[in-house]
Amino acid sequence: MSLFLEMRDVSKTFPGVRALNKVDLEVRLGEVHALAGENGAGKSTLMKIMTGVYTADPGGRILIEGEPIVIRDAVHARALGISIIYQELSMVENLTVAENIFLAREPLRASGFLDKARMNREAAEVLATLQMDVSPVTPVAQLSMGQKQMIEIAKAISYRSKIIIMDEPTASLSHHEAVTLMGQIRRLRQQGIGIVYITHRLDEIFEIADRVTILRDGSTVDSLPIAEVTRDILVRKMVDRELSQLYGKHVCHATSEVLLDVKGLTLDQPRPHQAKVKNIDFSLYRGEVLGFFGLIGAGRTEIMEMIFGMRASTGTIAIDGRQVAIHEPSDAIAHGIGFVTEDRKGQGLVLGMNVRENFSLTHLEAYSPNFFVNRQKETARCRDFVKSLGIKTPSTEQRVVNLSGGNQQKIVIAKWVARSPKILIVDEPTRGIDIGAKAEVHALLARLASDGMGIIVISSDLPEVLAVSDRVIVIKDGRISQTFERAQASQETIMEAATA
Amino acid sequence: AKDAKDIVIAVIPKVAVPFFDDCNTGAATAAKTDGVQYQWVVPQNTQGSTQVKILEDLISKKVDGIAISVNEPKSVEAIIKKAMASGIKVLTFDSDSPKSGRSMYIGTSNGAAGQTMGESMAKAIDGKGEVAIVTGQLGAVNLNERIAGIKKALAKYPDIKLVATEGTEDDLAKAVSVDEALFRGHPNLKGIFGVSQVGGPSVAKVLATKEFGAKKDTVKVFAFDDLPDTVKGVKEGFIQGIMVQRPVTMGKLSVDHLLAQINGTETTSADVDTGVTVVDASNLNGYTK
Amino acid sequence: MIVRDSPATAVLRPRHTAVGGRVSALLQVRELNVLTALLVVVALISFSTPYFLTTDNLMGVFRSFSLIAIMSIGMVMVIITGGIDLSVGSVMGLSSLVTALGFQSGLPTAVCILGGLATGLLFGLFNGVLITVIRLPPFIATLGSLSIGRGLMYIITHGVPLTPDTPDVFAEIGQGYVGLVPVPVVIMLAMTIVFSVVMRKTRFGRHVYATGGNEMAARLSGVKTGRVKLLVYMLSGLIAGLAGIVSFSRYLSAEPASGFGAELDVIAAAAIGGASLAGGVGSVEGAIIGAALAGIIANGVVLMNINTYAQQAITGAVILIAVSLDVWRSRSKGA
Amino acid sequence: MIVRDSPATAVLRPRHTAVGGRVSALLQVRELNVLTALLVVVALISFSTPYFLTTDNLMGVFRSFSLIAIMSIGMVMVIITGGIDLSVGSVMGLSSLVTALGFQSGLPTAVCILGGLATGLLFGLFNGVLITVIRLPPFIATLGSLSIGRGLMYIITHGVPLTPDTPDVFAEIGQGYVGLVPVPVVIMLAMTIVFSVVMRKTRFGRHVYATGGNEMAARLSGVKTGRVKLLVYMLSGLIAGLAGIVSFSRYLSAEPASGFGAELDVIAAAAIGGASLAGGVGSVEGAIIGAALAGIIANGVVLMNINTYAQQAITGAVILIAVSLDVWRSRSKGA
Ligand SMILES: Nc1ncnc2c1ncn2[C@@H]1O[C@H](COP(=O)(O)OP(=O)(O)OP(=O)(O)O)[C@@H](O)[C@H]1O
Ligand SMILES: Nc1ncnc2c1ncn2[C@@H]1O[C@H](COP(=O)(O)OP(=O)(O)OP(=O)(O)O)[C@@H](O)[C@H]1O
Ligand SMILES: [Mg+2]
Ligand SMILES: [Mg+2]
Repeated sequence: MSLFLEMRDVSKTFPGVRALNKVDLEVRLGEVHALAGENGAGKSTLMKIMTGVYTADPGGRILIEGEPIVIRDAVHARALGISIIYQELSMVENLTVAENIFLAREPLRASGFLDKARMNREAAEVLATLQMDVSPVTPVAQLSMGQKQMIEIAKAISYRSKIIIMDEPTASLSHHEAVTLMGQIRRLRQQGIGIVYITHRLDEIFEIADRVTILRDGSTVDSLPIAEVTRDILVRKMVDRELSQLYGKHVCHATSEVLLDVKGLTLDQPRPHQAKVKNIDFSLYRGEVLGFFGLIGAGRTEIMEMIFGMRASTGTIAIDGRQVAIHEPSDAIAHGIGFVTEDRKGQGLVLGMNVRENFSLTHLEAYSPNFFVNRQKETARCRDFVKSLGIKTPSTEQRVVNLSGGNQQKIVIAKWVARSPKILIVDEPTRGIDIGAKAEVHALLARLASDGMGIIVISSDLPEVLAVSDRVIVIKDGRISQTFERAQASQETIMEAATA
Repeated sequence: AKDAKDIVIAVIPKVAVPFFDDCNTGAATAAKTDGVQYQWVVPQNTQGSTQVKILEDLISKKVDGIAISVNEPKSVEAIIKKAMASGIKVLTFDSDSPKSGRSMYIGTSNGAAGQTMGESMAKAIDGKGEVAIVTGQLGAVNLNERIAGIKKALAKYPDIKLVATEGTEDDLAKAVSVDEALFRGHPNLKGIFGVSQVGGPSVAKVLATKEFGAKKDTVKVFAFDDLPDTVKGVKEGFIQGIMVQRPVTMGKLSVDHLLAQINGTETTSADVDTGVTVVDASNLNGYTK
Repeated sequence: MIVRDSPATAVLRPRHTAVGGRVSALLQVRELNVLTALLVVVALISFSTPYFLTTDNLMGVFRSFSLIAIMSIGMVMVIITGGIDLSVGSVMGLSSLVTALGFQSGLPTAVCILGGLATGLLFGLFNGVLITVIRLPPFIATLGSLSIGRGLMYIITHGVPLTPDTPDVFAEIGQGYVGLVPVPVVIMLAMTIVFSVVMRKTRFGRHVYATGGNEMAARLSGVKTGRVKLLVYMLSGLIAGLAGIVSFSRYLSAEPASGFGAELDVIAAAAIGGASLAGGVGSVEGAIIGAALAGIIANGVVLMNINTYAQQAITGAVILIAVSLDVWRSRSKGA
Repeated sequence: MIVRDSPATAVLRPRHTAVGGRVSALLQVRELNVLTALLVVVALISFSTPYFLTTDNLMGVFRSFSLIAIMSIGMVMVIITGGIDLSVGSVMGLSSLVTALGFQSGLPTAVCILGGLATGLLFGLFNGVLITVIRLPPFIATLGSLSIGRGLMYIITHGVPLTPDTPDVFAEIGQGYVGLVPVPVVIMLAMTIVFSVVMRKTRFGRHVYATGGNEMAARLSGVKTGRVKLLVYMLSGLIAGLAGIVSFSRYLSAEPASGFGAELDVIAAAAIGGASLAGGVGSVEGAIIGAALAGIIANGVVLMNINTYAQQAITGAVILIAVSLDVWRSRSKGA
């Protein structure tokens, strides 16, 4: 396990933010090196410096095999043997899966023209190693978040680099894909490839990592072989304070009053018999937290998109016992539904706007009884949420593009919670959120439920679903496969229902 | 010979401006009197190529006669020759393409009209002082001929200094801005030539404002074309004279001559000069177009 | 290495950093830079000709670019939503024609004005419906309206300007003064203030920015993005209609060619003032400054007696230089 | 209910679904639809006038729109990268002028032609550098070149068209025939095939689409997006230069106003043919079909003796209807 890359005294300052402060990191070949830290600790920033996307402040050094080097850009980094899966997906949506994987290194025929056949064939091979059932000629725009994430992984692996950086690769994946990924990582390690692995799922660190480096507020706290750390040590080093029990004791607040009643919900498309999601019936009670579980692509998101008016559907939706017509998200919102979408970049945030503007977009009326927006009230409320959710930002005027992934996710949650809808749908709500904040989000959901809100939680993180839900609905191939009361739900029974 | 009602005559102006609307009136009336079919095809811009396309379309349609006011003489030469060769009678009016082999040209000489304009100005300002030209589209051939005529006339008056020539894209709003800037940049300006249709109205409007009102007595203005606003400018004393060509006459003569050529009654054609009238306060009510 | 104006870029480099001082509190860095470019141009022209910095000339210049500036207010809102309105010039011309037709048929002044405004609003509505209901791309929808509007003008006028008699009070709109300031300039300033406040301080303004910044995210947050877009096109049409009335009142002649090609000037004003055609970015003040820059250069080249044939090339070059400086400054600051 | 052209939308609905048959293997649905619209227009015109469907007329029409079509090939590539090139009309005019100047100074034909092409390439390079190095927004950069190009023409010609004598062989480019087909049409077809293949079958083509689809992602994957953009602007300039040479050869007169306003026609052709100004979407064949649609309508109006004052309004309306049908069809299919 030879030392390949070293970072020494690396710092990075953004206007108003010191993201990294003299960080050291050593990456060895044939080793899985986990990087842990709270949201905004500087993990992604460090990786972007390693791949030439950012330039570090003067004073820091990067050495490859002992030689100092200046990494110019992503292409240069790749030439040096470093490839990365970014935390935020970066796919060209109008190109196909194969074209994305082979972008900028397309196989050519002797004539100089593209060798599409070969490209598709090789892409299919890469996809097969990840057990992905996606045609290489599918436009990426048609894939779900999880599928796109897998394509990113496939692409990074296919570069045959010496080091592969994975920035929260499993955030959008369900257990099944995560397991496949772990297998791949082991295989890569065996081939002598070094992996830098960033995740907020601590179990994964213990499952796969050989070594862990912990960042806090932009500084290295420690770097240890995995054998020397326990979960408690790790968490303490990350957050520097006592954490309440991760999954607090569950209290059920569900009443018998039906809040949302869905009957025969079916995707409306020209060829109805081919509709992927069909005949969904379920009820949500006031004060209930209803979990939705399923494998990637099972159709959970599509169900919620129909309820929220993003997709045309047939069937009936009743709220508070009255049937409602929902054609547009604004209709759903008017009927008291809120939706924390899984794709924060594409659907959740206006990246160019600041924290305050994104926060208030769902409930601007609250600050503008007439035409004008009361900026003081808006800022004050936003500050409250920034504080209570621990959103790390220099001010409410910071543009959200400049925030770390986890902090962006918290804003998406905040903007809906602040509206206090009757029904809150959260799709992968803790995607990219650190362990401390995750507990806070769970506590928040419980609190909202106790106040009488009905909450639907979609999560691919099975322990999370089990921890927060009063009831769990399992979706398989676009239908409800089974519904579990909390008492009957266990990892095994649910997995069984999702896969069998 | 064909029946009159089967004969199709097409007339192509340069572009949609009042002058050609008068031509249309003259030509349409003549066509009605003569009982022939009549088509008025207005190009959407002043580029030579646009007229070439229209000529091609008309050849495809096999019309019998075409009268055209040419935007750019050279570019239509080949296509007019082709039309003539395929048996279509072609003549030019208002603006000529001498080498195109067209049967005849009906109109005025823009150069001569410009010269008349220059002479009139020289007389009005007693042969000395600063003058400026306000034109329309910078590339327009007829306007350039008028400007050349003016310069030729002014060459005889060493004390007259042409201080500026400004384009306006034939846009009234731009013309007004340009006029204002001219008056400010050249406080001693004695005369303005409005060689395109916006020249007269724009200067009249500027001189009617409080700010430039005092210049009404010191600045002499000559313009082209009898737009209502230009005529009004003469009435109100802002404009000293308008060069008026005879568009209605041109339209009428074009149709008449084409018909005669089609019917074979006119075998040799000679150019027709329709002349220019200088319209001023004295003859404002009694000139023919 | 880094691209302008793509949201992804912004991840790498913030473009609007705060700068001290009062003015900057009001204007973003981007506008400040164009303003600097404008002041440099003004200084250069003033040095080369004594006629420039006179109240009369300045007021004249302001009045000259006021029509473009007024229309650029509607345009910048459209552009911020990520759209474009190519029909403004055409709508301005048609509105001035409709007003003139009103006077020609002897209708009362108020009715004629309403007619002009209604024309603008109708075209805006037409654009908006094509874009939000039929879902045509804005470029094609408004290009269609441009052709239809201009075609209607030719059909109505046959190329002959309409110059009906009008009451003196009507002429005040385009030709009158409030103190030393021409009425069109007053209208421009009033509109600037009103729409600047609308864009900065109201819910509607926020929704316009959100729609252009990320339409999907805005819609999922409950913003009726279709309605927002419909509204900005209607506003743009209405404002172009207003410009048409001011134009007719100023020249008392409805020209068939009036407003021809103005769309490019209007879009350029917004773009020079910092609006990004990708949407989400831009400001009303910026657009006005952009219109002023172009207008002042046009005045300067005539005052400085630059050869008329060279004027267009010089105008183009000066604008390129001005905006390049602006881009260069905000880059070196933001980096 | 769902927005067009935003990548986020595409998540919800695939826009290009495959359709059976041979043609569709070559053309995407979007182009097929515009082609249908085109055929309907052709059918309507053929029924109303016997002069339309004659070889002479058809070849004439093809030749008429060939210049716009040729330039639309360069434009569509620029648009696919997410840019725009407003300077094409101006560059075409200037190139035709430079060619004419060459003949006037008695240079050999080959040199004159090279001069015209070089002019186009130089302007393209200028645009590309402004956009990729100085990072001006494409709209402003190419608007500046438009002004500079047109200004240069006025400075050189003083508004007088240049009509030098040219050897007969040169006139063949614009006026000659290959069999029954005019040479400009042959050039158009050859260019269409070449660039269609380039866009579909080469790495460069992929990179053009990738740059427009997500510039940041493309760059991070190793696409030299700056170079791609520089290249498409240079190509667009070069192609406009070629159009200028064809134009001069056809009319043997280099007019100062030549190409004036052509940019809107060229952009419209690309947009009607399915290119999205947001980038990432479009095709060469689509642009040619778009140019044909506008060209055929103009011809039909003259042949059918429709009031020419109404031509513009009719063209606008027909294009709106055609594209609406197209959008409506691809929506009902894709949903
Ligand atoms: N472009 C930027 N401009 C300003 N601040 C930035 C920028 N990028 C990152 N930051 C700040 O730097 C800090 C570190 O961010 P980074 O994205 O590295 O965190 P992270 O450890 O990856 O967090 P997460 O777990 O949420 O992904 C954060 O406070 C963030 O707000
Ligand atoms: N625009 C689209 N066109 C075609 N198929 C789509 C489209 N969007 C999603 N799908 C497919 O629909 C299926 C359901 O996707 P959805 O996002 O609803 O699943 P999910 O259960 O939420 O899973 P996850 O989000 O974990 O991937 C997936 O197989 C996905 O590939
Ligand atoms: Mg991160
Ligand atoms: Mg999902």
